Amino acid sequence: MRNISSLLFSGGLAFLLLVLATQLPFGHTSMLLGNDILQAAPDEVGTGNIVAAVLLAYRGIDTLGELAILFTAAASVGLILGQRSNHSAKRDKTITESHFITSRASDLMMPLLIIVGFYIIFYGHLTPGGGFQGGVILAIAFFLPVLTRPGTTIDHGMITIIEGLAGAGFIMIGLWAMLYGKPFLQPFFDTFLGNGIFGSLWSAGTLPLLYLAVGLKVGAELAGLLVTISEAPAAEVERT
Amino acid sequence: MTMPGIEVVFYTGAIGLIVIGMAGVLMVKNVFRMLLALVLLEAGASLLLILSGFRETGVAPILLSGHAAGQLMNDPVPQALVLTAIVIGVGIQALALALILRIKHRYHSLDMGEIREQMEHDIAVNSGVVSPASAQSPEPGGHHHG
Amino acid sequence: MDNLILVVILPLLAAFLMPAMARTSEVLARVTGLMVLFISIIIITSVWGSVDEQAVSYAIGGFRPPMGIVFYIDQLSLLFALLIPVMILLFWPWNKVTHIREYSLMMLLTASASGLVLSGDLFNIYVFYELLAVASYGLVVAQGRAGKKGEGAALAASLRYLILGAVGSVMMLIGIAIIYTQAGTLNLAHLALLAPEKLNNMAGLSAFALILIGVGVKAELFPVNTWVPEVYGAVSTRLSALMAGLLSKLAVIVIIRVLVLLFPQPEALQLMTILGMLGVISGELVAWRSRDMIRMLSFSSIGQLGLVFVAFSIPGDMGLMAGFAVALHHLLVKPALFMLASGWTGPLESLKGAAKQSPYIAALFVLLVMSLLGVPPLPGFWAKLLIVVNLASQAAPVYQFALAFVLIATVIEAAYLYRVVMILYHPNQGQQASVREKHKAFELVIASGAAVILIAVALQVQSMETKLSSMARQTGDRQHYINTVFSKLDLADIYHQNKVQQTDFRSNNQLQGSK
Amino acid sequence: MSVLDEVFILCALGALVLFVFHRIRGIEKLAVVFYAALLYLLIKMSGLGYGGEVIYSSFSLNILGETLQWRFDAVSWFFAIITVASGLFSAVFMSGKWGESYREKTSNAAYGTLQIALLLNVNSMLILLASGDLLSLFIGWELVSWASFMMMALNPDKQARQAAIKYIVYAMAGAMAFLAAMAYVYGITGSLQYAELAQASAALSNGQIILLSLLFFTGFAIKMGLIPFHLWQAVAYAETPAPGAVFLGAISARMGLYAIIVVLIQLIGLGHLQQIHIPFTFWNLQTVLAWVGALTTIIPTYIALKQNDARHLLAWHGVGQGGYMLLGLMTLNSLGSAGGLLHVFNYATYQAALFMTIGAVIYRTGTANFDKLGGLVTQMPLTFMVMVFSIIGLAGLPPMNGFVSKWMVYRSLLLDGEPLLFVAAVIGTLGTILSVYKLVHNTFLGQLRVEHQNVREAPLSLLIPMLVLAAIMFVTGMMPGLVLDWVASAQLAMGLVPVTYNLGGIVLASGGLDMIWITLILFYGLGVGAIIFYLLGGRAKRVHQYDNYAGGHFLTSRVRYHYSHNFYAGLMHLIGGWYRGSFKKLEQAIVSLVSLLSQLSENMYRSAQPAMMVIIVVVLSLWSISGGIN
Repeated sequence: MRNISSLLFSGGLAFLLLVLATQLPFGHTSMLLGNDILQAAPDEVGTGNIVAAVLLAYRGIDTLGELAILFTAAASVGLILGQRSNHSAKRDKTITESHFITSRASDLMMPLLIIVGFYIIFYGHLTPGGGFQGGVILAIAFFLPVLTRPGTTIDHGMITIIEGLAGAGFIMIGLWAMLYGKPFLQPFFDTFLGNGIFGSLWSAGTLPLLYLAVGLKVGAELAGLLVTISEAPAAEVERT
Repeated sequence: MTMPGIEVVFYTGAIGLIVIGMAGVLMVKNVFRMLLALVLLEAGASLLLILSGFRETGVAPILLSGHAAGQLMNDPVPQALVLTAIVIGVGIQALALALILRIKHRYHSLDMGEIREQMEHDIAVNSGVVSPASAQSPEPGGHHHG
Repeated sequence: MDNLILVVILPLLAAFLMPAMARTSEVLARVTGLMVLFISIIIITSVWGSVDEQAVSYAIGGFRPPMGIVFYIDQLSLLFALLIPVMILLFWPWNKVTHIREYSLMMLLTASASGLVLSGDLFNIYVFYELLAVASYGLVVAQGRAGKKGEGAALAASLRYLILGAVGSVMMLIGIAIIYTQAGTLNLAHLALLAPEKLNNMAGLSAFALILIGVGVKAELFPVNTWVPEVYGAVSTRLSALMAGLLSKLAVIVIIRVLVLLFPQPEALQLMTILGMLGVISGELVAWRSRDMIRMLSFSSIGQLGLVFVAFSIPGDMGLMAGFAVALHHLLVKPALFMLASGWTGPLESLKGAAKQSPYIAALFVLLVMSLLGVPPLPGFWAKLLIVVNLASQAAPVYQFALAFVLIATVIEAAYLYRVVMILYHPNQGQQASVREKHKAFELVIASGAAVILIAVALQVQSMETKLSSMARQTGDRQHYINTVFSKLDLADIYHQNKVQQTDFRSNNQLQGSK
Repeated sequence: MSVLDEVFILCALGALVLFVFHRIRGIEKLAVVFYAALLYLLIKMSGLGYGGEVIYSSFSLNILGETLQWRFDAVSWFFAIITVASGLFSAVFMSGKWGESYREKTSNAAYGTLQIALLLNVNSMLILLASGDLLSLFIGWELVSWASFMMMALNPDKQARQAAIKYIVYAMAGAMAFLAAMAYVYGITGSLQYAELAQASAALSNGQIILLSLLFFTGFAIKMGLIPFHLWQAVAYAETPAPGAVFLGAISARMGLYAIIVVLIQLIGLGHLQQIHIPFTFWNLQTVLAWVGALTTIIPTYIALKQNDARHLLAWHGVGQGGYMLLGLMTLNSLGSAGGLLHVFNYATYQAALFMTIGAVIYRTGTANFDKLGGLVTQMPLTFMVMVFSIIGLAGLPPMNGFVSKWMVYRSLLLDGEPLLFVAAVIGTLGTILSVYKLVHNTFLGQLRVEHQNVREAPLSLLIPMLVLAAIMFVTGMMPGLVLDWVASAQLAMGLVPVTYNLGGIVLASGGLDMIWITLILFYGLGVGAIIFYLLGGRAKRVHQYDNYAGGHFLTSRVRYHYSHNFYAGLMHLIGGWYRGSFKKLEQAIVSLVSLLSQLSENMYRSAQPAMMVIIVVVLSLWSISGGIN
């Protein structure tokens, strides 16, 4: 009965959304905001990647909020699972040794991943990529050993400090602008960074710094999340 | 709308994802599967959001990639929004996963109905309406599968 | 005025740094949160006088409004921006066992709540709303009843809350996608400008319905409020008080902002009326059956929020004013009641003779309950009167039904609340009187403070009315919002660009006003 | 500052002083002084009772664009003087021995609370009576409800507490009906002023008038305990401590009548009540209300007949007497409405006296249960005398004042050509006579019970107010013109033609009433009888109380016999089948309905799949949107 009504309502939703969609100007949107930004961004912000300009400059506070959400989720997961860290020691005995190939491969991959991650972060304002993508790669780089060599742990204290400082860094850069009497998070060019040349690494004012903060923060949060969940008392999860 | 373009495929896909996700959330009993359905649902919504900046002839909004001068770019705003939405989704999913792990540990079940019943009992005990003696739930750790 | 953004930024900064700080100095980390809250309160009080009839906007990053995100500061947002740190401070988890991450979550809650009321951008609101949601999921788990017996309940309630909330936020996201597809912008002022042309159609209404359902989860809107009894039953009363008192109102404020600026259609209001009145009646009916105080208060809170929605759904400034009155009244009374309930756990029958044991607390309870019911001359009466009188002056039949529902629900409310009062004043002591928990000092302080404010408002009802009506007028004035966010130059530019005839829009606005 | 301001200031001061010092002995004296002072202020305003100008208070409040104001006109003053006098009598009653014993049984604080409750009742009623617009009327209304609730909740008895809860739910329902009506008025006129409503009511459509009147009337009828809302009142009033019962019984429920006068008669207007026909029936609004009054005189009175507790019997009567007042008022002619209003005054005197006698009996014997009483006439002769006076009044027999008001109502019904209503009223009176006989017989007549042999007459502090009340009953019965002055002024303020009267009674073209003559003739007849009796030798034989027999058996003084249980067995055999408890069943049905709905909602909250709710709402609202616009 419940399934039937669920299907009925889902079908209804599908139908209504389709009806709705036919009325929307998909593919021919007015793009009021988009056009403005496309025109203004190269001069105002100076990034090659306009998505990055939107993400960090025009909607910087969104990104800050998003980092905060990630941080919140990580903190909550820490609260939920962290209380049982004594179980992780017990767990280790039950799991077999790591395999040679996987562990060596992960050793080889790690520096590469770190380099790629930082590259993507630093060139985020010029090419597709950025702090989020790079941050995820960094997280993977540090999480890989945990997967391939059971028993390895990552220092949670380190993660806490990195995520804290990276998040604080993002905000500090924003507050820095306020010190000069400018609005919060304004990407400003005329202090010690200089304006930079459009298209080069040192351009777009404080944006690369912001992306670095984002990358580190995302990396630390994700690594923390993955490690915490992997350390959870998995033995008690049903294995049938 | 004269002729349905490629966007029809896209938004049908988005709506399909939404509806499949929704049906999944409604119909499955296992909370982990419910979470997976939620992921689908969010994917559908993200797709719908990014479609709102879609232009039939548009290119990626990156200035240095050597597009022809006159080419229109896609709207960069929804792309930024979707990035945000995805990260938010990841955070929520991670939190849900952690909760599910702990609930499994605590209640020895992933069935939403059973979890609800045990939760209601626990709440009743909390508020003192039911005495703890009449506990239906097995003590934590006192019950092992396999 | 520019410093006002700090009330969002500083708590975030503190939240990020607190876990790291705790590694060096635990005490410092604990004090930081309080300091930030005090600073926030000081900042807001320092700008308090400067926002009256004329609202102010603040462009983050210094970008021109439709492109960048703006914060919009008017009487409403400033009032809530002040209430947030004050309430968080009142319900701050002082005890030593609190995990440092929980303080961090409280700070995130503060930041997101402040951002939510100040933000003038649709997607930014979504982000802050999500932050608020995630922080409250975290707090629910963390603040599961101290007795470890209830830990499982907190986990399960949190998960169920999370799933409902996540589905809700997806709905909201879909709504935002529809709006963006239609109007191509996210700035509320810009959308308000375009709304009569772009959103006054089926797609716009659907978007509103979706946003209403999404944000309604937090606002305890019927029927996405099934989490309420579960969560309030599982967490400490401190958090219940915060969630029922403050967070639900924030969600309501968001809905009202969006509704006033973006959706002028009467259907949108009527949808809200229907959901609101169903919430009122269902909440009060279940509260009538409840066997313990917390559950009773949870359902009563659902009912009261339904009343808030009914009030806000009345078209025009009077509706807004009624809504503010009920919402603020509930914000004052419900946390205080939750505080009193924390000492009165167990089945209601076990509270027999509690008044003899603690006459002052029982008297407080009676006062709060009378105001909740709307007994003159307490403030609750004026709030209810505003609703009732304005509902009756609406022509649409749905408002007449809502009126009947509200009145019937009040009778039911009186029945169960007075049953409790009679139990409290029972001449015989119940069996569990001796083992009853004692009220903590801060709980009594909060409840007494609420009672004092109630009486003060009752004495100053005329000046309160002036303040509320000025707030309502400002909130309801779309043109004012638009003019505040865009400078005159920008506005001319935008009119030109969007080929919206300025005169056309004016006439639209006048239509809006005369409705 | 007007006298009304002084009244309010005194009320506030009294409440404050009493609240601060309520635990202190001697507070009762202060309370008596307070009521006396209040009475003095009212007497200062007595110009109102003789056609004086309306007195305004200088307090006012501007809110929601409304001006709240307070004023006294002749109607308010008429009700106020009864209120304050009842308060004074109750206060005197509880100031002496009764208060001491109450203190001993409970505590100083409890006694103080009772005093506070009484004072709040008086104050809130004065605020209600002074209201000058619908909003202040509503505020006063609510205050009165909560004050009476406080009074009722004082009795720790389980039944009393249940009655109090029932009362508050009824009262809230009534208040909500009132509020709805008020909101509706606001919706139509955009104002809550009396004048605006009076002006607008001329232009209202019939449907609107019917709806408005029904809502208002429901609200007021609940307070008055009119059919079908009569179930709450009697138990709630009966179970309050004796002075509370005296006060509540005497005047509290009449606030409903006051509100009916103000709103239905003064504002909505007589013309409307008479002209508007209820659709699909051959009745107009006036007839409907009159029949509600008539039924209220009958049903609760016959319920009273079955009561086995003196307080409950009296309280049920109170409900029934309210019906007479409404019936009189709803004749809408000068004679009948004067009768209705006069009945308010008269009823207050004898109901207060009756509750006091029962209070005295309880004070001495500890019970008001008929099965445990009897034969007290030898022990408490003065109390007995007061009760006899009062029941003569209650039954509407000369020479007491009850006769005058009832005569006026009957007479006007006959003159109006309403034989059915007249018969209904007579049936009601029949029930009254039967049950007051039961009351006096079961309490005071018959053989004294063994355990009551040492019972003495009620103490002086209890007797004095009773005797004064009895005197008032007699004097106003003989000279109803004293009160008819006030009634006529009130009628004038209501917009009715005042009744023509003189000191002795009513002047009518078709035969008036002169109580002075009637009383004189009565005494003349008694005197003649006595003279004849003593001329014939005056032979009398004293019979001891136990020296009687029943059913042919001579009883000894050891076996006491008093026929009180199942008193009207024969009558009940005839009419017992009519007691079906239909209203009780209706009430239970409503409670069950609410409980069912509540269970359904709870199940919905419990078992609802959260996501299911989301999708249901989304789909339904999208559906309605697409249907609504396309």
